[in-house]
Amino acid sequence: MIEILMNIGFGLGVATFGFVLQTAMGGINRKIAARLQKRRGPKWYQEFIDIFKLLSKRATSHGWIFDFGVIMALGGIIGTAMFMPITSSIVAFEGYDNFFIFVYLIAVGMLGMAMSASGSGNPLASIGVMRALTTMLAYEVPFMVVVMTIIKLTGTSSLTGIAVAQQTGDFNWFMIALPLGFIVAVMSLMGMLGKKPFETYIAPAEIASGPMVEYGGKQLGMLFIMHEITIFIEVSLFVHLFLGGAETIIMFLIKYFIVYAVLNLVSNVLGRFKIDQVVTFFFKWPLFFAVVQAMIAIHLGWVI
Amino acid sequence: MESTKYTQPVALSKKQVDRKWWEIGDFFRRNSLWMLMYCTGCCAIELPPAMTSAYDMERLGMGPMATPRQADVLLVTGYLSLKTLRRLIYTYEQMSEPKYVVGFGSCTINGGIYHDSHAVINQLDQYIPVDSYVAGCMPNTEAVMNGFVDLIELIKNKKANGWKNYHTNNAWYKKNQIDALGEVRIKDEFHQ
Amino acid sequence: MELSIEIFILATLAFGLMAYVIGRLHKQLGSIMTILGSLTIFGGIAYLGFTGGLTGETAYLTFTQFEISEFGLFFAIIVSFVFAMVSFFNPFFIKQYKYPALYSMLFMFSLAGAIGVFFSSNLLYLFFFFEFVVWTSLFLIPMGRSKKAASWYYGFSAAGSFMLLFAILMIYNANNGSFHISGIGSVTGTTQIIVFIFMSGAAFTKLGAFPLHIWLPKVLTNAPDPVSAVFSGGLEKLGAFVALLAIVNMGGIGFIIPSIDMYFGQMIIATLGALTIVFGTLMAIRQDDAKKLLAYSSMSNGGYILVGFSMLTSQGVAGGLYHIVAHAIASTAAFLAIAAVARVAGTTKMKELGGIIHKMPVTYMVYLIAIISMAGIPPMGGFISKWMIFQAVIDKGMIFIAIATVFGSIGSFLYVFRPLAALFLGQELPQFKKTVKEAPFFMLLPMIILSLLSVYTGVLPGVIIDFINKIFVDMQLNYNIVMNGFAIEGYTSGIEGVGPSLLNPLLIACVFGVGVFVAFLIFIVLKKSKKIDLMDTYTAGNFVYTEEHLHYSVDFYAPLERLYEKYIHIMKNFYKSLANKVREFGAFMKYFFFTNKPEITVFWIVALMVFLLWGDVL
Amino acid sequence: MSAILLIAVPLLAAFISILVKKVSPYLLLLVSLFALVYPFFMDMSDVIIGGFDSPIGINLVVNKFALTSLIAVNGLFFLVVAVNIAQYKKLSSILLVALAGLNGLLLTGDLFNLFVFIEISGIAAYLITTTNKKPLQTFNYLVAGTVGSSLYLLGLIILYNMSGTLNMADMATFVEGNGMYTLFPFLLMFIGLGVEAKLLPFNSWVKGILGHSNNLSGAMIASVYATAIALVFGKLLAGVFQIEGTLALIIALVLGITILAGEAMAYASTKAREILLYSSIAQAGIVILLFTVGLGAWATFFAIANGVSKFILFGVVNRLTEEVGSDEMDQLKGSFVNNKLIGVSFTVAALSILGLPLFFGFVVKMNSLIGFFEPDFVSNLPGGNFIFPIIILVASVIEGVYFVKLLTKLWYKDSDVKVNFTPLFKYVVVVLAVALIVFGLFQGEVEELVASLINPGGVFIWN
Repeated sequence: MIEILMNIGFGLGVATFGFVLQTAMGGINRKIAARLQKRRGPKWYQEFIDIFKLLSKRATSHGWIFDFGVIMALGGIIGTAMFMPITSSIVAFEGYDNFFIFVYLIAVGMLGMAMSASGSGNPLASIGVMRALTTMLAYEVPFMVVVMTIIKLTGTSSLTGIAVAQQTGDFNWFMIALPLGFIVAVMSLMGMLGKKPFETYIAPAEIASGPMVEYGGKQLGMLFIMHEITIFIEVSLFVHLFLGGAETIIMFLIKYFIVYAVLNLVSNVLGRFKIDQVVTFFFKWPLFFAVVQAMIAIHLGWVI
Repeated sequence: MESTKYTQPVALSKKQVDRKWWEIGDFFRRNSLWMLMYCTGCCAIELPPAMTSAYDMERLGMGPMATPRQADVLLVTGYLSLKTLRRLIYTYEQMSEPKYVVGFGSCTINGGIYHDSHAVINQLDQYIPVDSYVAGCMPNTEAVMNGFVDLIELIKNKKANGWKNYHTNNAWYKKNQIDALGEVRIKDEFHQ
Repeated sequence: MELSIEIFILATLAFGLMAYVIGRLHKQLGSIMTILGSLTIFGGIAYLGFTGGLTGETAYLTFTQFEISEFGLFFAIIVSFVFAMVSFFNPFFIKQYKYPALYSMLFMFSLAGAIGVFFSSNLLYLFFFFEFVVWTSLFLIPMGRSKKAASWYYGFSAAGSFMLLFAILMIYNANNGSFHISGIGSVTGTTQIIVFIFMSGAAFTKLGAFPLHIWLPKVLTNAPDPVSAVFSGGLEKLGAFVALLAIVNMGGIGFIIPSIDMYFGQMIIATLGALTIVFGTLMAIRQDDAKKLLAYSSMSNGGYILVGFSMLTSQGVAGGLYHIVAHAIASTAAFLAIAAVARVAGTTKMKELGGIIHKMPVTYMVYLIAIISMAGIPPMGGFISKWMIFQAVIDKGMIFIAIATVFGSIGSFLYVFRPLAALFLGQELPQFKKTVKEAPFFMLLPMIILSLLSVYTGVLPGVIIDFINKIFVDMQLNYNIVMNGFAIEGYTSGIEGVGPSLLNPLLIACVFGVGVFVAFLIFIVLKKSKKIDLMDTYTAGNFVYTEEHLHYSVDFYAPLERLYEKYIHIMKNFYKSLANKVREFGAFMKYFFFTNKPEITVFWIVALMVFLLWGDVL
Repeated sequence: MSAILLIAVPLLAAFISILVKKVSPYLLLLVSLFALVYPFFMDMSDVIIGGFDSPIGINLVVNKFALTSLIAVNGLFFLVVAVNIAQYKKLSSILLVALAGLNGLLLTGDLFNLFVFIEISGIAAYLITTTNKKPLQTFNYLVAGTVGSSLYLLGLIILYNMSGTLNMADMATFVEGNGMYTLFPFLLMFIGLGVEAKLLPFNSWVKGILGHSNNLSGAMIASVYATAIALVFGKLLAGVFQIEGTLALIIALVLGITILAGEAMAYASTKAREILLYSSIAQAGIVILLFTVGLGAWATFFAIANGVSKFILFGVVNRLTEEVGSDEMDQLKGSFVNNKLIGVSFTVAALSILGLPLFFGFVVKMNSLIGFFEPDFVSNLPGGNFIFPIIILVASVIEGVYFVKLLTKLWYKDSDVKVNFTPLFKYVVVVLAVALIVFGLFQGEVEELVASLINPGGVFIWN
């Protein structure tokens, strides 16, 4: 019992770590982007300020489902983050860091947010949710195919298991071992993070930030926290799956930073797709590459 | 010499606690001002340079936001016709508190070059509380930035209380609004 | 206590007759009989089944034989449970039907037929009950919205059951005139392939799998609301039963494809199952009718069952079986929730509905839990089955099947959200502000039970996994699912040093609970928010006073739908043109042979004679 | 007691009825009741007529098959007559002749005698169909029927020339020895009977007759005559001729097309009577197919089950048509809403034809199909054991679709059609429907009954 409570405490620690890490990372990357545009940029801790400011404001609520959805969203994401390994040894629930838990438990959070947004009664929110879900359908399929290839190769769907398989030298880092798959995964990750060119569902000027249109104050703050943790989960997934995980926490931070920064830089120079372009894009080349990669790796056994 | 003896800390009253929290909140609020830009007037042209690399308002923690619910500051950039006033008030009332208003250009102060137009209001302050004005026709970008810094100072000094005034003097504001707008007969412009 | 299964069948029939007689006198009372009846049957079968008190002796129905098998019990419990839950809805809907007493009777009769199917050890009488279910359920359908659905249903069902019959007769022929169910496994050679094809065909029709799915959406949309729930949760599972017999029981069919270690026959089934998933998903996404949407979702979930079975691994088959449970519970709950809405709102079209949640919060929660399960999200039952099926598919390394399963899984997220957003959430439309109110207690009761079960199956899978293991033993299959405490130990690792990946649903549920608790804490300590009206929403400064204008429910996924809307009617058109071809053939024959001239007859006689004389006969 | 009474009494009664017109309906009822009851007390022995022994003289064969057929046909005949006689008193004598002819058909053991009875019953049938008030159609029927029986006669003459016998049993031995040469005459006879039995290209008369039938003629032709002719056909196919090789191929083709086309035509129809008549074409095809492949025992019952069902279906539809004035399905919709009892019986009959469980049709259809799959069953038709079950099953699917369409239209549409059925008709229809259910439930008993038609060798025999 005590052990489980300890684990849960540990897990909450991981979630908090993720939040802090990603929020700081977000601030730093805003700074980097600003430098790229010859600006000074905000303080590195600007994102913290933003979130705490939102939490301090007096919000409006559109009924119980509006609030309930937000709680469910944040709860689901915190729950998901609690399973996330940071290094191969720092895992809250050892042996239970199954890949599918992340894919599906994260969906609870998404569902909560979608529900809450629709509950606000604003059509723009529903449109945003529609776009978010459509985008999800697009990026998730090629990504899952690549991950399935990895799971098939390593024979485990445990995230640390996959990371360890790369560290012990059974496989190269999968970004090298499965180069095509890696490219697909990068594109999918950009979709997951809602970075340009796939940020169709936020589209501030077009549909007034989509799902978030009716949020302000603490609900928005909680959604920001949720968003930060979601990014933490997704980027960490990527690190563990393709970059060989991390032996030490320092390595994790470095890899995490590189992945996030690179994606950020890429997204900063791109425009935005239309929603049906997103779908056709993902179902064209990334899916094709993912399938080719899977064929090569599974049926031909050519893994570098 | 001060005594090193341990003294029981004085329990703060609820009011004091609230005040402390408020001050902490104020710190966050003034360092993260999200704007809602009501760009009906010509002064809006000053915002792009303020946002981009020349003046970079993001270093103050400011940024544009999409909807009134998310925003903290309402920027009224210039003259305001009666038709748009309705929408401005509607939008202002949708913002979550605490909320601030910055008026741009002379139009929001005294009507500016439109002061004698039947379709334009002259003093924004009559209808919604304005915390900070940026004077000029049009004001240059430094002035705009200065206006924002002023607002930050005001928040720091707890003087940006427009939103509180709107509550306390609500009847007065409402009266002015109705006087200006007259009786609104239309229910919905497009689908009557 | 020991009771024979035939007692249950006879009792169900007797209940049906009683329901009819009483129903003639008083409509509601008759339908209350269906509640009593199906509850009794469910309780009896479940209790005796678990305590081993069920026997297959026949004293009255001597023409057939019954055997109590674990898988029969499994299906019987699920289906009778679905009937029992749905029966609570009958009294509230009975007034809408043209023949209320008949409805109650046929409702019970189809339950009797279904139980008969699951326990018959004589294949011929398995078919007997199979057909019995077809015609008893057939007359339930036209009591709903459309009369045409019935003939579609009959056409496909008859095709399916005759395929089953043909397979059974082949088995009979191959097994030296024995109709025993064990004969399915002992056919060999070409016969085996034919039997496999036809039995799978039967399973496909009943399950509504591609390409024999056309009837399913039609029936589920147009049948009376409770009947739709019965079909989706209960009667469709007859197809799963046949699929289990055909795909799993018969073992691998055809040659082995080496690179993925799959039999060719199973590969075909898996491919069709995958297509079912994709088609069902794509079609569900574009529906406007909530019932039709759920109908297509049923179809797509049927595809998961087929994919699971066809993997022929512990996890695949267990996943398929688990999915039967999870989907039966979830889809029944979803259909019932929609039925509850339809009862008060009078429609299931999403574009006409909105904001029902404000008056029917419990129904909403039931629907929410159901769709979470259907979308395969923890902590509900659907997650566990989908997880197992995923693992099995990956284990085989079948990429295209994997794509389909993933697509269906994410896609299900899209379509189940649609009614949630358009029907329950969004603006509260004025026409429902007064008329709509929460369903009465006896309608909520089954829905709540189903929701709790959805959660239960998603948190503590142990009981069902044990049951599935028993089925494996009973069917002499070399499969097993290992439970490690509360966790399912699914995937055994091939690499040293890496432990197998466990799935502990209880842990997931707990962690999720902790997460929600933390989020709730954050929410509650912060400043209370101001409650505002739904119409007070951001409209870019515009004044909008009509709820409809702020309610986005028409063409929800229009951008996505545009991408494939050209291709959606392919199968339907195929069957329609098939029907037209038959009609044309008939018209052609009529034209040629049935004029009002006897000369035609004489001509044909002469023609035939000439043909024969000219040919090699003489 | 002699089987000859079954033929003689009706004929005698027919003469009497011409003399005393007033009592004729009662006479008819009495005689047909007698014909129904009498077979139960008959001895199982051949009856020789005219003092000559069987190969030379004419004989009547009384065996289980004949008895079963007699009971079924006479039973249906009695019911048809009982229900309709009040309306068609004038036809009493003709109906008596028809009864004599039908009994003769089922009893006779002589091929020429069979022709005589075909003619007798045929003429009676033409006269019965005059009540349709469609003289042209009756004329067509007359022509087609006459051509058919002439062909039969032609075939018989050739056979007689070759074998020198007209006796069926004798002929059977002859045919067995000279299979090759009997093909042509057999084919002529097949076509001749095919006209009456509604097989496909020879059945153009059916639409004219049944498509405009009334209460009497519909039930009489579709139910009584159809059953009788099918059974006679069966008698010949099972007892006299063995079919194989090319001939079998042709017959199989004709039968297969009959079945499928019949169902397709019914599917393409929108008139209730047309649907039923085309469906009965298909059913006739199936029955004769079963006889052809040697599943005669079940074929007998198939024919009977079909006869009973068709009695109900045609009876009800004709009555509805009479009242509504049209037999378009759309006009009839909702007819059963106010006539539930009739509706239920109609539904039972329809479901029985579809071969759905609980009803007689299921038992019959199922066992017929099982017959194809018995491990020791060898089909004499090309395509082995599998093609024909598939044809039957496909046909059943199509059949199901249009029957279900018909049923849902009749039951579930709203309408104010109110049709009065006479209590007697209601009673008869309900009793028959109950019979269909009872026979459907007690399958074991039915199977025993059928088994009695099969001799220990497992082959269906007619003598």
